[in-house]
Amino acid sequence: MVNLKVSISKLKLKTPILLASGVLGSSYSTINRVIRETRIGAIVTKSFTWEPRVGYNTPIVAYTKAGIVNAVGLTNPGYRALKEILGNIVKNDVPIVVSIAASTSKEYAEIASFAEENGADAVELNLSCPHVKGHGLEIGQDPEYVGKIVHEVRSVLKIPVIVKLGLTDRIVDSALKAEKAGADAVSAINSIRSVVIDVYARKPILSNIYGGLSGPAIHPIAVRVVFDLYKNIEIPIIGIGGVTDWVDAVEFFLAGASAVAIASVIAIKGLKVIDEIIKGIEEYMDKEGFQKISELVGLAHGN
Amino acid sequence: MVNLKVSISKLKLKTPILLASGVLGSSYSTINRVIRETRIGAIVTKSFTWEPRVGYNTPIVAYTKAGIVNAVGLTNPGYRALKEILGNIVKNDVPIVVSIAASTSKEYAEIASFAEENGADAVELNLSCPHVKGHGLEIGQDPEYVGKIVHEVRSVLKIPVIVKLGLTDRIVDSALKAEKAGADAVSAINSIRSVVIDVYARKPILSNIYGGLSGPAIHPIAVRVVFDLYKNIEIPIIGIGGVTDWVDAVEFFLAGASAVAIASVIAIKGLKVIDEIIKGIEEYMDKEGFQKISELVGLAHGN
Amino acid sequence: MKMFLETLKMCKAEIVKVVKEAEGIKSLLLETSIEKPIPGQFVMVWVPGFEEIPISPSMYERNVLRLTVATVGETTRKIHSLKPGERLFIRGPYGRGFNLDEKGNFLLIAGGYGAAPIIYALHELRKKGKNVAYIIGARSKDKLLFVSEARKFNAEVYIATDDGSLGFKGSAVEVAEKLIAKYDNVLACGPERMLYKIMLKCLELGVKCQISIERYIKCGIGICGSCVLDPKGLRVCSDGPVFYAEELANTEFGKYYTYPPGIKKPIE
Amino acid sequence: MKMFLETLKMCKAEIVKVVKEAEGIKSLLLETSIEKPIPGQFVMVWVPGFEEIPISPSMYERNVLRLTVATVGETTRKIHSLKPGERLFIRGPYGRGFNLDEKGNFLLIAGGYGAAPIIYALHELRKKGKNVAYIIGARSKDKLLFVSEARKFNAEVYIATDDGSLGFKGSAVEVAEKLIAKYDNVLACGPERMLYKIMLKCLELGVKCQISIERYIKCGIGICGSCVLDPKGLRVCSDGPVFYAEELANTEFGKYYTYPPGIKKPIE
Ligand SMILES: Cc1cc2nc3c(=O)[nH]c(=O)nc-3n(C[C@H](O)[C@H](O)[C@H](O)COP(=O)(O)OP(=O)(O)OC[C@H]3O[C@@H](n4cnc5c(N)ncnc54)[C@H](O)[C@@H]3O)c2cc1C
Ligand SMILES: Cc1cc2nc3c(=O)[nH]c(=O)nc-3n(C[C@H](O)[C@H](O)[C@H](O)COP(=O)(O)OP(=O)(O)OC[C@H]3O[C@@H](n4cnc5c(N)ncnc54)[C@H](O)[C@@H]3O)c2cc1C
Ligand SMILES: Cc1cc2nc3c(=O)[nH]c(=O)nc-3n(C[C@H](O)[C@H](O)[C@H](O)COP(=O)(O)O)c2cc1C
Ligand SMILES: Cc1cc2nc3c(=O)[nH]c(=O)nc-3n(C[C@H](O)[C@H](O)[C@H](O)COP(=O)(O)O)c2cc1C
Ligand code: FES
Ligand code: FES
Repeated sequence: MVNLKVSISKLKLKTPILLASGVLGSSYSTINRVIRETRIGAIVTKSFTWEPRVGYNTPIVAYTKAGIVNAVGLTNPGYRALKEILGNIVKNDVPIVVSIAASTSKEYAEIASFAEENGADAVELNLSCPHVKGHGLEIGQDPEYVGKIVHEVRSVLKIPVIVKLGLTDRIVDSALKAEKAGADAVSAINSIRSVVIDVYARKPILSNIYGGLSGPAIHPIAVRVVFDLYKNIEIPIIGIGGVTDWVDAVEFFLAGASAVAIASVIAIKGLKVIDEIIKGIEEYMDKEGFQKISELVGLAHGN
Repeated sequence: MVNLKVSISKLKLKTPILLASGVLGSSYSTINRVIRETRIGAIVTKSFTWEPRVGYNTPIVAYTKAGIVNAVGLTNPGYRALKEILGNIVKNDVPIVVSIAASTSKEYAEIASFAEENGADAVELNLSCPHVKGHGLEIGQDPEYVGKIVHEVRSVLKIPVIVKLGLTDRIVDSALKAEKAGADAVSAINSIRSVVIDVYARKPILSNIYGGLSGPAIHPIAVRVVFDLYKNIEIPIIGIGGVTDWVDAVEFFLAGASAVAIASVIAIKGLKVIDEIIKGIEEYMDKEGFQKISELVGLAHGN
Repeated sequence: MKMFLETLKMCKAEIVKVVKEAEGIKSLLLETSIEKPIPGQFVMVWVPGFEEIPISPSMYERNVLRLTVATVGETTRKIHSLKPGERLFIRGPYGRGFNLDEKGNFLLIAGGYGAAPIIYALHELRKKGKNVAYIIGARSKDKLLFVSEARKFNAEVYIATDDGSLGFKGSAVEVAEKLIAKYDNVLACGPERMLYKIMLKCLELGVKCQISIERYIKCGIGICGSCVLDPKGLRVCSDGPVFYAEELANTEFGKYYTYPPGIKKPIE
Repeated sequence: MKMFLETLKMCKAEIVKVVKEAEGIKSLLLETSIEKPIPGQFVMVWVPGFEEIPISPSMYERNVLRLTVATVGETTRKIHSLKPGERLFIRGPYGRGFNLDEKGNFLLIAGGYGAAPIIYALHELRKKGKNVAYIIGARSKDKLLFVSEARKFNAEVYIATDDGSLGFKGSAVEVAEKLIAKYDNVLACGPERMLYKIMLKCLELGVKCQISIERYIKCGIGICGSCVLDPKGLRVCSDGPVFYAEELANTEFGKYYTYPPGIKKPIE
């Protein structure tokens, strides 16, 4: 029998698929719906910031041949709303990870504490938003700063601290610093900074000009990052980027991810894709003779 | 009447489409063929190194949903072969740009001089190969070093010096340093470091493990880079990355590229794609009322 | 090479004709290559330099799409200023439209620019040979939409004006409440207050009722979370905008409206 | 969602049977989902941990692909060691195969493992009802390939062995040179020396001649430049591997072989 359970630090997931931050994770009602309708292993909320954010004006999404470019702009009701949101999530076996995007280590720590007090099972520090100034990528590019934030959050929290990193030159260094500062897991990657221009409008489509590329386009890059991280860090890795089917998910496990999170594919295939991916992994493991996800993790590193 | 001519520094191109380095540019015979069979504006050769390089063992290419990951390994006969290769290229109106990948600024300068002596119309310094140690990306990540190499090459050369940069955190800084050191143009981007793992083989497909992602996947990232470069530098930009049709090419012009280079699309659509793209640009300009490519360049930056 | 998520692609749309339908309401006829929408589906309409907004087409015939737009704010005002030959940009169609294959006859109820998807549904229902009645309400006679168009398609037409300048003096809801029991299906679109009452009536009478509703739509493809209906977690852009009355029952619909950052405003 | 450059995708292929064809030559029957190749096209075969090499299938029937492989070096030796139930990985088919729609009868000439695409072409030509003769040459009797298979398909068979252990004592070329004039078409695959002579003869006699040739193939999709034929710049992997004699005339073919970094070695 195939066992799909995985542990990410203290989190127990019934399946290895997480809902990545940003999609269907801003209100309790959609979170409850995903829990009710799918076999999701854990849910990462939309990133919460100190103040409420309306987000950018439309257009906030743009087409590319191989992915979506989005600049939602961290729309969220501000971290104080977490009390009500977490309070309205039905009790169940799906851990809720609260994602946080802040601009100082102090904000990260305060929001994290607030999330913990209100029932979050873990926090994910978004250090990699590709299109919001002061809330993202610049932080993840600076390994020292990553270490400082993780240290500060870790020292005030009991629940696991996950660090979400984006594609930068020094992502491995940032992960190492995060690990050293006590991070319990690393998520990688976020969407990749991009621009889409319409040739007839002759303007960037997004009102914010810059957005983050997600979807199939970024998958091989994300696999590379996970592969590199696995060679260098000991803590679990959550692979994110361009998963559209079970093959992509298994590829992440083989590269070194202990679990996989998905976002954009929901826009193409709907919520049902979650169970399709899980079923595909199950069948693959069954046919190929694997009992536990952990047997797959990092397998591509051997000879 | 639409005029497709563009100038990149002293180079005069009859059309704004270049053959990017790496595809069909390692032997005189394929270069002659492209010149003979298409309306190509200029040809950038495969990158030449100091010593001959056999390249990596196969597999050297891997499938992804939205692009090709390659690790050819800079296969080339060494820069001394340029004499024979350049000597065998038919005289014509298509400038030949010799691409160089070296490991020291001295090597870059020597190979560049040799290329110039043997008839190259320009050189392109490949500072961004994503999968060959000491011949690439690490160089482009370090703006100071980029400046030093360009300075050294520029000081011994008469023909234009183009600098090819890849996706790094500080690509704009590197371009600025290159410009300051006398570079005549910047090409961006190279393929992006990636890994592809086969879920049944449970191994990375490429013998070199790491390869460079090219094709549609990277286009929106490349457009972003060109957009950023245009805001910051004055010298012409050659847009590269994921162009598969005329729309992608026009998008690059609007983002700020003075010309566009293509590589992977040749694998999908064959050589005929070059003329299809050129024809598409021509028709677009005609219908939309543009006479010269330069009218399009950077147009997406206005309001 | 087939592409990823084709409906996210921006299509240019050239204005071939502009028609003033009523005070503050214009129809634009657009030549565009998007797929034929199902009545009740919407498209995202972008005027470069302005916002991208959801609009439910009021007609589609062979590459010509009609959008009927009320001026509400900056973007809709800009759209009203566009002339034939000018362009706007469209993606879609998105979401779940009206199910026109339900059995029996149809009562169509429209308030304000809600008449847009309703008149388009009327076209398509009549093409299928279905029996259709059209109730249109407005403040006054000059604000009524698509009355002659509905007649041209041989639908029974009921008119309600607040000021009694034409037809029944009062609201479309009042007219509707008397007629609903005679029909197998109700399709409705308009102000939420009105829709809510129709929903209740249909639930009470057990008449199949499909309602096209509005929430703040930003992405249109189900991933940004701005259009969510609490507490069921329904996304108006992709689970809707057309819902059956049963789906809307026991939700925020008719009671409050959740604006993007999660701010709730009561429906007046 | 249709994907990009589908033929670049690695397909697993399970070995269902291994057949020893001759000394140093084995056929593998593989269950795989790649498209049916045209005879003369090739696939890239990867044994993880070893290299990926080009092989021209010798048969295809309903998801079963046959590869006939001669041991030459490390990868081919490894392939010979594989057992039924084991896997290898395949992508393709690639390149331009034989044009089997040419008019008239066909003379098929094979040397060594060059018999692989030739016997596959023979199958398909016979299925089209074409008149076919098969010349197979080898060092000795026990190295001959597909003799009985060719007979089963009712082809005329001519045998040549260097040591005269069966059929004509001498080379396949000698046999061929006498027969070519009687045929409308020649298809040939084998050692370059042999192919070159056949090409010259066909050009001399004006017989349509298609030759499958070898160069160092690394990417298989026309972008790495390792398989190029000077001075015409033909890529064996995508413009070939099958060429008409006219295309090969006045190229390096038959004279020298350009190995990847551009090193030329004469053809012995
Ligand atoms: C599914 C759907 C179909 C619609 N079909 C039509 C139609 O056929 N004809 C028509 O005239 N109008 C239609 N609307 C309403 C239309 O989208 C708004 O009137 C328009 O967005 C107002 O934009 P503005 O910039 O002019 O006004 P603003 O000044 O930006 O806003 C005025 C008010 O319009 C509403 N609004 C603004 N932006 C949005 C948005 N992105 N999504 C939803 N509501 C918004 C809000 O209530 C806001 O307070 C539809 C709305 C939805 C959700
Ligand atoms: C289009 C084509 C079709 C072929 N079809 C068949 C076939 O049906 N059956 C068969 O047995 N062989 C076939 N070959 C030859 C086969 O690819 C080589 O024998 C094989 O690559 C040798 O690999 P190796 O690792 O065992 O030997 P190595 O020790 O790597 O090389 C031995 C020699 O084989 C040749 N070779 C090696 N790698 C390649 C390569 N990637 N491309 C071309 N030649 C190479 C070179 O001449 C080399 O010197 C074909 C070759 C081509 C180009
Ligand atoms: C619409 C949208 C909104 C997102 N918002 C967030 C966010 O708030 N915080 C965050 O860490 N990542 C956010 N992401 C990034 C995703 O979590 C994920 O890292 C990225 O999309 C790559 O995964 P995918 O290819 O499966 O979409 C968002 C992505 C999308 C598409
Ligand atoms: C097979 C292959 C070989 C390449 N070799 C080189 C090279 O030698 N030097 C170089 O600067 N870029 C090389 N490139 C990168 C291309 O020039 C180009 O930057 C990249 O492929 C993105 O463009 P594309 O998406 O149009 O392919 C190579 C790309 C491919 C696909
Ligand atoms: S508008 Fe984005 S989810 Fe509905
Ligand atoms: S093998 Fe790469 S071009 Fe032919």
